[in-house]
Amino acid sequence: MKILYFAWVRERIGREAEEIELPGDVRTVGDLAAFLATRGEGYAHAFENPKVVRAALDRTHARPDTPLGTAREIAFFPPMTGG
Amino acid sequence: MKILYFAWVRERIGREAEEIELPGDVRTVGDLAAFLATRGEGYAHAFENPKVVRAALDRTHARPDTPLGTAREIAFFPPMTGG
Amino acid sequence: MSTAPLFTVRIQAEDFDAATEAAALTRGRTDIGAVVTFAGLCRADDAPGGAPLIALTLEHYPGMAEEEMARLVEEARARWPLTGATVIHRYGRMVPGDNIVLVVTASSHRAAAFEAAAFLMDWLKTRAPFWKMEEREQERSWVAAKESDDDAAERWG
Amino acid sequence: MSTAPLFTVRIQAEDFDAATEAAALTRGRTDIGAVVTFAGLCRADDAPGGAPLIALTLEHYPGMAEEEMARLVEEARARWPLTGATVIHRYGRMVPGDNIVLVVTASSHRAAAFEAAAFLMDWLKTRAPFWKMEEREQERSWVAAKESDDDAAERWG
Repeated sequence: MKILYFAWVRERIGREAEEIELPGDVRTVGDLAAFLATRGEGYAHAFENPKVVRAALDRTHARPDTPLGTAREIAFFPPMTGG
Repeated sequence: MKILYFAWVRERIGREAEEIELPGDVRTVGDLAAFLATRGEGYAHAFENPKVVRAALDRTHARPDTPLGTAREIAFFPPMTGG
Repeated sequence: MSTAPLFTVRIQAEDFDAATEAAALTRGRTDIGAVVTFAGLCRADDAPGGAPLIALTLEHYPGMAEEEMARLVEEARARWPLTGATVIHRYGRMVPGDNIVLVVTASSHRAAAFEAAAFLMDWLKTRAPFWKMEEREQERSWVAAKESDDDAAERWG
Repeated sequence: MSTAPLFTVRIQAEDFDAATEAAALTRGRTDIGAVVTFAGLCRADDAPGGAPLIALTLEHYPGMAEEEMARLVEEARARWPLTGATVIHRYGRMVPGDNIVLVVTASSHRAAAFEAAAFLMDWLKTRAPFWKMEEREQERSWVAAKESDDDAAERWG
């Protein structure tokens, strides 16, 4: 699955995007965030407060309990501050 | 006192402005409207429904019970439809 | 950097340029976060089913209109933290598509700019001494005031 | 006379011209009574007492931002009778006084144009994938989302 990071999530993880093979027990957006948090210090820092990290699945806002299903792209980012 | 008329009040009365010496018992905006209504057919038509005729005293919105006081100019007109 | 507040009301026969007016409120400033511009235009289709509108003629009370518009702007300044506002109302004959009225508000924050602009328009409609006369095929008539305009003005208390 | 509805969203690094965008929504039409334009600008004084802002850098999610903005416009069209709307959001580095975001709405009636523009701005703030990074003297930081923006977005239900 293609994973994208933006703003301080991107900065803490130290990359903009990556392709990851997901373990079978990662079924939801929240599962994936928890899995990523175990991948190293930067990841742990990015996801230290999972409530403030938002996600979009195939470019649509998603919630922690949204199933990943057959989505091809997921993005993690802080609350939006545009406008 | 200088009296101005606008929109259909002006058209019904047939003039834009006039100077009138007021009888002593004309003390309020409403008194003046009632007095004007007696001055002829056009006036009677203009003031046939006094509730829909608005007034401004010295260029400030006034109500029927507003005293004329020492005002020098009064205007009568329909509800406003600008903007 | 100028930070003087800029408040202007104008009544004129000629057209206005919304962009020029909005630019005048922000030029050289760095304390403005939001500019809201409202332009009111003459429409052809005001009476569905009726004859199309040929023109509107706007009559006004020259002595009072500017004073009343200035009072509306003062009221808006008392209610919202504005860095500037411009209100322009045209008079004379306008055909469909022509500009009639312009309100521009500037503030550091968007809610103030939006609310002040809506407030100014609602109050202009019910308090500024202007009257619209419609010309249609074989017909001319004064536009009646709308209850919905009174309701809109009253929501501001 | 064209009466096709005109709806546009755009994400761009370059500046926009609010007047050009507003004119595009009304050109050749006689069915539009109200045009509301909102311009959001970069401010120097965002943190009173703190160091003045030198610049904002807007990061966005290129694949999603345009799609999400199009969804917001669709939602606005479903709620209000609009004849057109344009939403432009810039990305990249902006200094105080620069334009960041533009919303233009056109409708036959003013309430629809005002409400749709306010709605689009509120939803843009909380739903469009953009993030602001601040540069101040000896400091750079990501702007935190504001609860007041969430509240503003939530009032639309």
